[in-house]
Amino acid sequence: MTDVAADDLDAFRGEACAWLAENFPASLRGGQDPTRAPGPQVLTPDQTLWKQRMADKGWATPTWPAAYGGGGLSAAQARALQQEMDRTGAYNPMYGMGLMMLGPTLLEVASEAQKARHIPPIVRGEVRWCQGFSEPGAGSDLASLATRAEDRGDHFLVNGQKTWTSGGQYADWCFCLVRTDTARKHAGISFVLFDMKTPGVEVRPMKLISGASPFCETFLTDVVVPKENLVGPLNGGWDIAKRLLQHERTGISGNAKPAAADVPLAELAKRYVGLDAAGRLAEPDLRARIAANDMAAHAFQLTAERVLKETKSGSPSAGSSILKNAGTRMGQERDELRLEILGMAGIGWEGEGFEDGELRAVRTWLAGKATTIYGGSQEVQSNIISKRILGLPESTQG
Amino acid sequence: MTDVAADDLDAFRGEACAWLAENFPASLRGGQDPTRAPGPQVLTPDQTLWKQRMADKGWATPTWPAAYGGGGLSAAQARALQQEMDRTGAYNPMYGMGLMMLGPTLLEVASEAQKARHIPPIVRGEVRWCQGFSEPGAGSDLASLATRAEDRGDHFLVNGQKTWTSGGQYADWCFCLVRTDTARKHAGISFVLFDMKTPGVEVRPMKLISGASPFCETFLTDVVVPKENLVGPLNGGWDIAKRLLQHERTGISGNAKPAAADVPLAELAKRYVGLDAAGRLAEPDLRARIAANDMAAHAFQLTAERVLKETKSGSPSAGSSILKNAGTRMGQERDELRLEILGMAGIGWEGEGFEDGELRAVRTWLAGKATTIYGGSQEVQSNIISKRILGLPESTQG
Amino acid sequence: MAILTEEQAMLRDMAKGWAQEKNPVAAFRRMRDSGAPLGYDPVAWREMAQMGWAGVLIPEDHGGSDFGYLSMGLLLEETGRTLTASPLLASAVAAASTLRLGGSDAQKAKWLPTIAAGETVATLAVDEGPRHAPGQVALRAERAGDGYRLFGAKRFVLEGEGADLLIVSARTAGDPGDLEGITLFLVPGDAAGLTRARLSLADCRGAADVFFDGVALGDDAVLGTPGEGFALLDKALDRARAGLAAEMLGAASQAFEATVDYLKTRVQFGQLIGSFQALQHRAGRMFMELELTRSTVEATLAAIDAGSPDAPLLASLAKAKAGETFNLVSNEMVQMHGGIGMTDAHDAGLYLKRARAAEATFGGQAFHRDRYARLKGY
Amino acid sequence: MAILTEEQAMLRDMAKGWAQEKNPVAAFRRMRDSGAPLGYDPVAWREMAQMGWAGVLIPEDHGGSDFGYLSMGLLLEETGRTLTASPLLASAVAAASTLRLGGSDAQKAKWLPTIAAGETVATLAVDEGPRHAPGQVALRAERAGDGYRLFGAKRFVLEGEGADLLIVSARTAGDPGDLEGITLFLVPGDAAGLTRARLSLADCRGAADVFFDGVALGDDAVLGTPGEGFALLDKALDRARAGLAAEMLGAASQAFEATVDYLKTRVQFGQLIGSFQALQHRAGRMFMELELTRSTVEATLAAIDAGSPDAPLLASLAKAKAGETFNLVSNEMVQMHGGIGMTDAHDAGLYLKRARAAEATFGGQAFHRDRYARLKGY
Repeated sequence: MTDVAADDLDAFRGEACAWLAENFPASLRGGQDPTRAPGPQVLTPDQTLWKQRMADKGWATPTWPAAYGGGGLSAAQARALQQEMDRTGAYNPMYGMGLMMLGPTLLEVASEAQKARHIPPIVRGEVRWCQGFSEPGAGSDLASLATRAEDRGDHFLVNGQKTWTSGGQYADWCFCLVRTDTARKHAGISFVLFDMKTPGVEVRPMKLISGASPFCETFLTDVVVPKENLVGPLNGGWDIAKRLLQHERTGISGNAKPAAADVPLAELAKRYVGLDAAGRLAEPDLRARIAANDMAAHAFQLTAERVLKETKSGSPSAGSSILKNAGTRMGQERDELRLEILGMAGIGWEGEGFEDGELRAVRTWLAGKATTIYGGSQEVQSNIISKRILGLPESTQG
Repeated sequence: MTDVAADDLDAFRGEACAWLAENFPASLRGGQDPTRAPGPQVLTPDQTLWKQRMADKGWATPTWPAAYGGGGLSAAQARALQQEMDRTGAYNPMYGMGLMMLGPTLLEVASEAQKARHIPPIVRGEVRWCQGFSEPGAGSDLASLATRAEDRGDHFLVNGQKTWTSGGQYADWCFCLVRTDTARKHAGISFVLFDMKTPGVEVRPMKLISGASPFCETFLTDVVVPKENLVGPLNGGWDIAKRLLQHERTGISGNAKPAAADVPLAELAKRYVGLDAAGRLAEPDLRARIAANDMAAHAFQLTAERVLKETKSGSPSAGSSILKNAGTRMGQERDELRLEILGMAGIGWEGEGFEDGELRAVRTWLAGKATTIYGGSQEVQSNIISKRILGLPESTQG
Repeated sequence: MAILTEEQAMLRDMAKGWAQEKNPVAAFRRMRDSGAPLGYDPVAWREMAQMGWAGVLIPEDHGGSDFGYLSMGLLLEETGRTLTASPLLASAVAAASTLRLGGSDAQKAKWLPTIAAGETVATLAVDEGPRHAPGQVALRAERAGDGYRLFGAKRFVLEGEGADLLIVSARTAGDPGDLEGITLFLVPGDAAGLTRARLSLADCRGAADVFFDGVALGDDAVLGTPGEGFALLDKALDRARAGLAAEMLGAASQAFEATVDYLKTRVQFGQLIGSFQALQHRAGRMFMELELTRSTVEATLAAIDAGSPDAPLLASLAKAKAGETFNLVSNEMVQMHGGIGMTDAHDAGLYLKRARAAEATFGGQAFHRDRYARLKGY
Repeated sequence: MAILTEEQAMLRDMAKGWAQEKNPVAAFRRMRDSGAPLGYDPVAWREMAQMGWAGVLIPEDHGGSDFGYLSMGLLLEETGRTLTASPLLASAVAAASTLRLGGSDAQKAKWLPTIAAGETVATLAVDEGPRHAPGQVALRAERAGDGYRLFGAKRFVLEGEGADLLIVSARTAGDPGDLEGITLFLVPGDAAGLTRARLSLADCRGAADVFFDGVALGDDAVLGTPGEGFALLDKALDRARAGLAAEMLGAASQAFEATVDYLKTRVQFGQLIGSFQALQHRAGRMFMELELTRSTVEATLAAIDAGSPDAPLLASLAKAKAGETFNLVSNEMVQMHGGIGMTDAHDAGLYLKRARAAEATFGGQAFHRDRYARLKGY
């Protein structure tokens, strides 16, 4: 699918540059990717065009095999492509769980037929996937999974309830953990795929404290899942899930980076608090804590950069294990400081009397509380660090 | 021994007032109790006189039975006496582990002969006691006690090693836990008393990080302890130790109160940092943290007062369980802030170039690190709160 | 828990019973979901007034019971536990205290009886920006004939949407930031030239911006001495801060208890999560902070009752401590409940939002740290 | 861990081997107990110099290796691990950097070769009070004939007792606190009118107060441009701060590792204490802070090597972060070791004392928070 066969990186870079110049619509240049809203996509003609061209080129999934529509690029070429896209102001129009988590996992463990069927639509951004792992009462603890899949010859009959289904109300397909053996815990779980339009699948959005509903409860009643949709061996779902979750973790600490739209704390404070005669923020107690948070963010960012470099150079990076806790901690502190700066304007909910930025600060703060809970809670991360990295013994008593 | 038989509190108060006026040497008025140095006592003639008079009166141990030389007062009378002493500027010249911990315990559990022998010298401040509980490698965990006492008919032969013997180098007698049954853990421990001059007792002072040596290692080699010195039943020492330790805990959080000689942080900062034009400390970041520590100290003090009131009124006081952790935490923060205020002068060790107050700040900081370790470590206290007060289940795994 | 008189113990038990049984968190949730414009349930408020709660700080000859601040603190603590929204703090504490401390006999006789009966909802209109700064008064009171005309705006006025009486700090001399030259005015809610804009807050309490466009007032509307209003206002604010700290203590206590209960029932990885030592120690930390906070709140209320000169220092201590502790506990409530605590259907989010709103009201932790240090002379 | 060149990796391994095997904490303890007047072991320093460590920041034509700050950071980190006391920071980093940044060809030719050889111990004499304040210069340099005379005192000068060369900030114009009017002087340790008073510090490093009673200097003693010394000094101080942060990172890392080892071997209540989850999470927290600190230290050293304009901001970040982390880790080292950690015979107290001394040197956390905010423009 790619026109580049040679190893010559410079040549590839030139080609990528030329292709982008020709194919990336100038109207989309520079701005943030506008297509990632949680709801259904509504694209402008130029956005549609760009998505189409990237789909044809396979460069939304640059390192995936060309045989399934991917870019077929080497890691070095993919990095060069990203650099060229950054330079051009271009963005990757594809996103979501299919691209980030399921695709890489399927490429590792799925059958040829499954790959041929499911990878190309991911490459082209045509199918939205959701994840059916969590269940009510299970939380971080997937081993107590209760959704059952009964063997009915050519298909499984699935009954149970999933929760925290991210974007379930907009998803086309679901990758799901089901119990296929009740006698064993981890070793009785299988990994299946099903169409969300299958009869018996019902989703109900859950309203969160921030007022948004990014997750659903998903009820499964006599859902027929053809056996061809079992990924990997029967009762082998646990290992697949672990592999898939590794792709998830890296994403969440990225939340620690302020969105471009967010004003830095100090700028916000200059407006709400003002400067003293010496040019310092007029409230020195607040100023010291803003500086402390800026410094924490700076240290976090330097660590993320260091981990990236170390990982690329092939050395093991102990730093990666701390990114999630450090990033989410600092991000939550930042969100709380933002409210403190805003005073009463930091508890506005909606309507007149508040600026958009003020209302967004409140919602961001509330939504951010989830960052220490999902994707491996802060506590689970601490356990992992103390056991896997520091080699401390299993907890037994205290 | 007391001249007051009537219940009339006012009458007693009047009598106490008169007795103090007559007997407390005017030269000692107001100043801090000068007799509590860790080393051997060196008393002025007036201090000796006062000690003698209080010994005769029994009022150093006001509620202990008159039969053993105590004051024989009711709790209400003892409070009135304390108030009169505070008003007069008088102090209690007796102190130490005999008075605070062993005496009350002996009064509860010892034989008549033991009480008759050991209580009067405590009342008169004539015998210094030390505690032989901790052993190397045991720390907070007394159940693994290894010092053995073999039954030799009329005496025990004791061999082993004790550590953290507070004031062991100055003590006359020791109350000590020994193992009299190796087959059982807690139920194999006995509580004995021995003279520190017994052959085979050797003490070696331990130098601490603060440079002081308030504790000793105590080596016991074939030490003969007469059977009459066994307190309570054989193998019943564990319960006695627990009772005794309850008397210890209340004392330590008192360390959170700054000694009268200590300058408040804000006063110290005024000198080392100065004030700005508006009369605030010139370093606002430091100022905010000094205020936070003052507020923590204030909240602690209000809690201590509340607990006292609640306890006196007979209601159970949950607040008492938090005093040690809250007080020691705040005290350690205060000690660290003091160093921060002093800058490089806050790391002086000795000699020229430093003021006495600067050097004391460093030693106080170092010595204070022990407050979260001894008398029930911070972690043990947290376990107690979560299990006994909050009713959380035994820790099992994590 | 402070040592209570028999009267106080009865009051507390009554309040606890009413709040837990008749006005639990579910009642607050219903009020919220109904979009009640006032930010409280008028029926519940009538019940509270009928029990005499609005008159606890009002002298007997003006229809109150004069039970004092420690007693009022018990009511606020118990209703705070269930997040009960009502004008108790704004009207029966903040405004009633200001009138009692600074009002003329005529002013007291006019307003206190209906405040005690819960018929008049009164409030303080203090701040002009989003951050609490009672000395930053720009709202002008201009001399006009025998009286004054007010021009300017007050922001985030508690119960501002429904208040029948507003006690407004206005500038009769000097510039914003000067503590001299501030005068307090009693402004009826229906005064000509007064308009309001309701604010929708995360904690769903009633608040509004209030605009004064030449509101005309007679000399009898002046509360206390003209130009010297700041001292009176500061004293009244301390009473409101102490009351709010009591409410926050109650809310934090219930949030904590709900969390400990959850630790005792929720199973993960085959264990009660309350058996995990790291969570136990964090729970122990919260318990410690709650006990410390209780001491500061009770001492502040008692100091106000005793007329102690320490009351301002203590009020700042209690408000700061309560803010810190309520934030800690409500954050941990969400974290320890995990995903379920993130849902709107669970109460954790309600406590979380209330914590930050209460923190911002009448000065947050940094405001009171600064004030504490100033009062201590450094 | 930064990506190292082959040269750097060799240097690091050499330093690690030497520190752990030839100069472990026990060596520092022996030096301390011997009452070594200089605050370091001259024999060990000679070995370090022979390995070329004193010349890492000095150009090759002046006898150094010019390996750069990242390389010097590796040496400081490894020797910091074992608390090795030496003039490496004061002489080979602080003073050598100042000379290299601001010295004339003649000055460099005169001093750098012997500094690189470890024969000259040089140092910065900056502060005049116990708290780091490089702009608060009162020490006067008066014009006298063809040169200057210095009057005043410097306090807490690192290696001040033994230094052969002092770089002294003096005031040639303006008042204490002004950043203009400061001039740096090269003052030989044996200059007439210079006296010293040795200080005994808790961390047993060499430091002294230095007094200047009319010390006479020629014009050739001026380092850099007269009156504009602060900018040069600040730049040199950032290099010293970065180096000290690297040393602190090393010390904190070893303190942490020793503590984790203890958690894995110490039994209480029939369990390894490392199995207690509350301690595990606290250990995890320390690990996180160490990783964050490492990133800031390495980034700062790399920025200095690259001549990046971010170096001042990063230096403040690294010094503050290292101070915070070293305090946390050394406090936990004592606490987690329990009673044994309180004894002088255990190493925990040595790390604890070093942490506070290093914090106070060249500005603590609050100093650098303030500086960070200033550099960021708020």
